[in-house]
Amino acid sequence: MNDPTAAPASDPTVTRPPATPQPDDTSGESTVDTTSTITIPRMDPIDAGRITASEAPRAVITTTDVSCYYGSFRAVNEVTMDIGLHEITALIGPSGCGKSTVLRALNRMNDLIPGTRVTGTIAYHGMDIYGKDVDPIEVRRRIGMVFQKPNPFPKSIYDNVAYGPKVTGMKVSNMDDVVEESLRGAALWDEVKDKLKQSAYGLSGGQQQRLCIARTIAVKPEVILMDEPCSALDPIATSRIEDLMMELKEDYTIVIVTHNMQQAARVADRTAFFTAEAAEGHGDRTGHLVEFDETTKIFSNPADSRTEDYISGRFG
Amino acid sequence: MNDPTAAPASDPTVTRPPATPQPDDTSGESTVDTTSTITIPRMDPIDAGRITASEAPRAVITTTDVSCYYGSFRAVNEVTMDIGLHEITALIGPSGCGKSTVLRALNRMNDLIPGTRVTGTIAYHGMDIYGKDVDPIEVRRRIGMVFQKPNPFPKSIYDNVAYGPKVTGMKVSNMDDVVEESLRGAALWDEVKDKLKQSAYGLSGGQQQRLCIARTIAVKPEVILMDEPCSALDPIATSRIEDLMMELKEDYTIVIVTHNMQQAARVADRTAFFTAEAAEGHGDRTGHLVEFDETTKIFSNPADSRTEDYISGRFG
Amino acid sequence: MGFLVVAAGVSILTTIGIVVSLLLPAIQFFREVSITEFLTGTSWTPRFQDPTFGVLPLITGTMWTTAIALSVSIPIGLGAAIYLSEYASTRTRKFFKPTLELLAGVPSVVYGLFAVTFVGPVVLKEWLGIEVATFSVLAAGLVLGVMIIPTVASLAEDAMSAVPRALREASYGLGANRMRTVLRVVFPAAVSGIAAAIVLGLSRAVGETMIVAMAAGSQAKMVTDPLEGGQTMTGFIASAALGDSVQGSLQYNTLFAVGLTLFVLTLIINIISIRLVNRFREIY
Amino acid sequence: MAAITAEPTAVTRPLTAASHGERNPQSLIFLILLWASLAFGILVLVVLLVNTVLEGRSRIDAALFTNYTSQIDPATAGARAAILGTAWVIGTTALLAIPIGVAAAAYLEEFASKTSRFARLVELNVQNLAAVPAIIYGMLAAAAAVAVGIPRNTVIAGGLALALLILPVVIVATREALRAVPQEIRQGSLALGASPMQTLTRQTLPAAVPGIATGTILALSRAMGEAAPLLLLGGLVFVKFDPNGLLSGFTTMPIQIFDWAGRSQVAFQELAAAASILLLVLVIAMNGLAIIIRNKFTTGR
Amino acid sequence: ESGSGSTGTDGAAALSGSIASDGSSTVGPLTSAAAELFMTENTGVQITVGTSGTGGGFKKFCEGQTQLSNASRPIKDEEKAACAANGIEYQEVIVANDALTVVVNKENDFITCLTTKELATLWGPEATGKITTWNQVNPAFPAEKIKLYGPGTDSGTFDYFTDEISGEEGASRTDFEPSEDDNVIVQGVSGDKNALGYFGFTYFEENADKLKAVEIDNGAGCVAPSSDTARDGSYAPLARPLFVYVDKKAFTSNAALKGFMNFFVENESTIAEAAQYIPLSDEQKKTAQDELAALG
Ligand SMILES: Nc1ncnc2c1ncn2[C@@H]1O[C@H](COP(=O)(O)OP(=O)(O)OP(=O)(O)O)[C@@H](O)[C@H]1O
Ligand SMILES: Nc1ncnc2c1ncn2[C@@H]1O[C@H](COP(=O)(O)OP(=O)(O)OP(=O)(O)O)[C@@H](O)[C@H]1O
Ligand SMILES: [Mg+2]
Ligand SMILES: [Mg+2]
Ligand SMILES: O=P([O-])([O-])[O-]
Repeated sequence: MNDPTAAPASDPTVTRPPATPQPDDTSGESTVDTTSTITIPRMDPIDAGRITASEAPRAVITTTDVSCYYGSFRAVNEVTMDIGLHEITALIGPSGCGKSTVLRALNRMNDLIPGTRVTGTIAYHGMDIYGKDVDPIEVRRRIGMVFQKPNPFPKSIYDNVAYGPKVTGMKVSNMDDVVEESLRGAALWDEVKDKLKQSAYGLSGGQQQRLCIARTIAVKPEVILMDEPCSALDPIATSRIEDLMMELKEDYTIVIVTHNMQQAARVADRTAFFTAEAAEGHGDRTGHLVEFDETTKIFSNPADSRTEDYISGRFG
Repeated sequence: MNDPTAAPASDPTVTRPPATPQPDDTSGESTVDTTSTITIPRMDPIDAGRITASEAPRAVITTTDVSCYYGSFRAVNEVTMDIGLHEITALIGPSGCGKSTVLRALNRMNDLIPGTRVTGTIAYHGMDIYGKDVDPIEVRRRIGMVFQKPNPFPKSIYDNVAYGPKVTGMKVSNMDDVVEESLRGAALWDEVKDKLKQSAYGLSGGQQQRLCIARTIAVKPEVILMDEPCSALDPIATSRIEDLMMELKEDYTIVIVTHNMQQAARVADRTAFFTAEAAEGHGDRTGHLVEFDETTKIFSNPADSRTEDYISGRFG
Repeated sequence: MGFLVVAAGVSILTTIGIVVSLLLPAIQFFREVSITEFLTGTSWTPRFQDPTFGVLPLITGTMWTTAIALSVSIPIGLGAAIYLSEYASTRTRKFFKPTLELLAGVPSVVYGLFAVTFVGPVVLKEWLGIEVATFSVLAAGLVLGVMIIPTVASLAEDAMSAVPRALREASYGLGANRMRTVLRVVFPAAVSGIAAAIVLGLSRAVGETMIVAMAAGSQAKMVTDPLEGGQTMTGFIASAALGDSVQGSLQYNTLFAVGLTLFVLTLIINIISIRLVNRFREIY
Repeated sequence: MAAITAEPTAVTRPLTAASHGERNPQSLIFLILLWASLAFGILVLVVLLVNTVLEGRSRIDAALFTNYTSQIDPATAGARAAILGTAWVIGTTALLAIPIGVAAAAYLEEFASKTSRFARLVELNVQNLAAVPAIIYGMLAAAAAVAVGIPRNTVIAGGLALALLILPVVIVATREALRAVPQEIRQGSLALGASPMQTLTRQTLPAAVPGIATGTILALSRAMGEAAPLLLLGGLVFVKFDPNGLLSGFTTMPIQIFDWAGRSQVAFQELAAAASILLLVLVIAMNGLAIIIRNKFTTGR
Repeated sequence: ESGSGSTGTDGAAALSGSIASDGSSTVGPLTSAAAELFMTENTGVQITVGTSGTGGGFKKFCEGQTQLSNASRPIKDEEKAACAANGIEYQEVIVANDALTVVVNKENDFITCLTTKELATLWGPEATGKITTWNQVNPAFPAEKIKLYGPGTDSGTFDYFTDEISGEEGASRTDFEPSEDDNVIVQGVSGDKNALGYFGFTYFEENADKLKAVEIDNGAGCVAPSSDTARDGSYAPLARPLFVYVDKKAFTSNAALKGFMNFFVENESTIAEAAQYIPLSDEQKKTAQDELAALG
């Protein structure tokens, strides 16, 4: 840990032989049987080509050697990890290490930033989501997203929730029911049921964030990505959202980025620690996955000294 | 702690009787004997009108009931604290609680944002820095500032350091000496002595930040304010800056804002914990000082449960 | 989506249209008049009995009005820009910026009228005692300069506002006052944007028609004295358009030769300006 | 914790203004110069307005609006045909420029990849077209009219010239307005599975309307004051009728002013000034409207 | 360009249709005045009057863009050819008289009369760049700088003046301020003590308070321009007739055009007076009426 400029690939603590071929997820084709899911083989994280959490459950999303670029700048280098079904997976790490970038790669939200590029494979139930025939819109419908700053639309509360079902052309017999159900799911119904027609901007920050969650579950996704969903909220609102996440994981798979390590420790089943190290010479720092394991393991007995340094607050 | 919307003033844990008059710092006049300084009386933080750290040294800056406004929005409410001479004082708290706002009020950097207003009194060696005849430029020269993102000028390294002495009209017999001395003071000399004429933009982030510190000490201030000076840096650079701070405090008084509690614990003599609670109804949150004490006390035995919650990562 | 692409394509069609509609008659023109004569000749009498086709008189006319206009609009425009971006309160800026921008909104015929009936005879002659001709390059240039003040000011202000707050704060944090911060940090950092502002002002000045057509005079001659009249490229096009020529005649094609010259000139100026703008965008 | 060494503070100088402060002579002179620059611009504007009003105020009357121009009797002549002609031409301009401009901007801002050659070409074109002198657009529209075989001095040709003239401005303004729409709104929509086109029409464009309106109104007000391109269309004619269609002949306010200003009788000069007042009022009103929309938009957010 | 409504000069039933005219800036105001009076009675008729100059007008006329062309000189051979090439047949109609007037600044105290020879010296093509001070024109004049204004090369006035003075149409010095816009000449000459310019009599009459008309000596003594001297021919060689050329085909097919032309000639004296022109003599008017009648 004395040379911060060392390229991640030459880092001695994580050796990464060429990735072992994975079934179904390297071909770039998406005509695979949609019902098949992959069980991640158990492997020792250090020795294996694939950094996986031990005791891995069935994977919903698997990433293999995923690197993300903004133009010519490689923001994240070769991330290989699996997102377990009905689990909460936390991504932690210092600012700029690429947590958000990785998260957004998982449902192709990065497509929207011009010049971005993703290499490697991200498979959702074994289907390459960057495959040729894949419709990113469908990917995003199945893998929803909640953002750091609550971002309700400048519309009524009702319209915010109804928007998703409408634009995705969901068959809805009664929109009112969908709205109510979603708001209940986000533990917001009681607070807003009397002002559904009012502007969403009138809600408090925490309520707005729950509205965004309601909006997301209205389109019935399978996975929900959350990018620091509580960092703009106060303690009470934060703990409400955390409670909500624990409830939601019964029905959904959740990936959350947080800079609050205690939050990760409280809610996550598995935690991935990322960091970014400066390349030789000038400022560009490339993020990479240092360690990915069960949350208790990461916080009590991390395998990498950088993880330990970060957890114990020595930087970040 | 169940009602996040309670106005800070009615918070039961911090009772604040009308401020005990302080010598020299309430009049708004600055014709006070300029040699006088104030020693902070030792008081129990809970009982006293003034929240002070115990074992207080001589104060360089004292703030009394300072509230900061952006337009009509009160960002920070009634902060009363003292900055001890040749100490490092850390301001911590969740995002948006007003740490930066308070810090910038201390050297009138807030003046530059249109619509800002500061009420209450901030006294520097007993002189009200918002007094009628006070020149904010002189205030900023004596109370320097280092920012979150390294912000060197698009000039050479040399010119960056020489800029302050030049524009403040400092009598300088040999600018080269001033530049060398300042760069040595910021532990940067050895790394840049051969490329003084090169652009500062060619330096790494950590070097740039030390350059900014060198630039600040070149004008020989008494106090240095630092707003999250390491949050954009990697661990190595961070620890260099932390070491530097420990050296600098021999000659300077330092106030640092950090979101890294461990950093506060490592470097600060005293720590102030701020938080922001949402006002009734809508999103505006007003920040206020919850607790201010010796760092060891804050981290081992905080008087306020919110401090404890924050320290232990229950929110933020 | 198809509509969006087609709409975007309109701009390309426009450029092609301009090039074609200028180039075809201009080619005809250059069949009869050598490019050398056109570009180096100092006499411009295309519509007289023994026509001459040296475009330099029109170019000197344009250069004079443009130079005078810039000598007004650069100092005034930059001064106003610095004031608005660095000194004015939000309130002041909110009032003065749009007010100043009205200067660019005043129709150019109104300016033309103002130049002929007021600036020339009253301001220059009566108040300042300058013996200007009824139609003078000076009066036209001055009013043209007033018109482009906001062009220069606005883009220069944008460039200065684009200088990151962090740089200003660094400077103030070191105890620099406003003037020094402006002159030593903001201005140098914004210099390419400011240059772009000036270049944009330049291209406006070169292309403006009505003011010069109404106030600068219509005699194409090598301008040496700004107190006298002179004709600019745009002035020629406008006056030639008022009288009419048979399509295909040499005189008719003259119009397009000058139009093409004007187009190419502004194109060159604009390319320079785009370069400059891109450069200042790159920095931050 | 480190021991506290409370050394006595050195003698502290007062914080009052020193020579390098904000109020030293240099700074004051600099400030005065800046202030004078701004004042000069405003002063010229005021003089121009006052001068025009003094000259034209006697002819600000009902006849100015209801009567046609007259050869014989300038005292009762009016700008009716020019006012209606302006309305027709500017209306045509708006109908051509706004949909095309907004669509082009939406394409560039929301869909085109920065690396696409077509997008880069379009962008370069827009930048270049913005600097093309107005009079060139007149030449283009004249050529276009001849090419399709309609007379040049028609509302449609005038509208086309002005629409092409302001198209770059509309595109730039729309792009800026779209850019000002928070990315979060788009992301929120897309993350719900809305298509980019749905996101554009349901979220982004509605949110950008105030900005688009501001830019477009300013562009139209500029077009309204433009005379040069219309002169190239043979627009300087004596028109004493209301335009009644896209192929109708027309005159506009600036052309009428140019025409009147070119006549020697004092009564025509006054008429020119009166029409200038009218045109200035329109321009100022449109600018004001644009500012109101902009302010409402920025404070409302 | 089609007209409808009942024909006839009585104007009992209102006409409708549109008429495009262009051409001489000297004649333009007269046609505009006629159109104005005509259109108050026939509100359905739209008449546009452009002022591109006689030459410019004929170009459009012979391309079929206009149905009427105002001219301050007769049509030239090459213009006839252009019309013929496009199958445009026309009828020349005299509509007023003009005295081409040479004007100087009101304060000019050395010029009251110029001989045609002096005018030739002043305006001839050889004068370009050489004749620059007044004493070169006449040694009795002061050595002041000459400033000249005149109509643009597309104007009939320019053609007529150069023809009469230099002996060849279009033969003129080139270093003067040319303008199709006669007010530019008014402004120019009234603004400069040593300036001289020339244009139609009407413009002088309108600006008699700012300008001084120069008497012309054609060998028979100095004659000032006026209605009388123009009509009786004593204001030589600069007195001239003014014309309107009408498209024959349009005349017969467009009732509005026919109505307008008949109205124009019928009320010629009223129109000329209103527009401050020199009206036709009875004889001239008779000829014009006959010519129109012959068109059908
Ligand atoms: N749109 C973009 N264009 C270019 N570079 C980007 C962009 N977004 C992010 N980056 C860069 O990519 C790297 C990773 O950014 P990312 O936002 O993923 O970090 P993060 O771990 O989420 O940080 P934070 O905790 O601050 O949110 C950073 O260096 C950042 O500067
Ligand atoms: N220029 C400004 N105008 C208006 N409001 C502002 C401005 N700057 C800060 N605020 C608001 O003031 C409050 C305090 O902000 P401040 O930046 O001081 O917080 P902070 O504690 O430093 O947060 P962080 O840790 O995110 O830097 C916040 O609500 C913020 O939105
Ligand atoms: Mg992030
Ligand atoms: Mg802060
Ligand atoms: O406009 P003219 O009468 O001189 O042709």
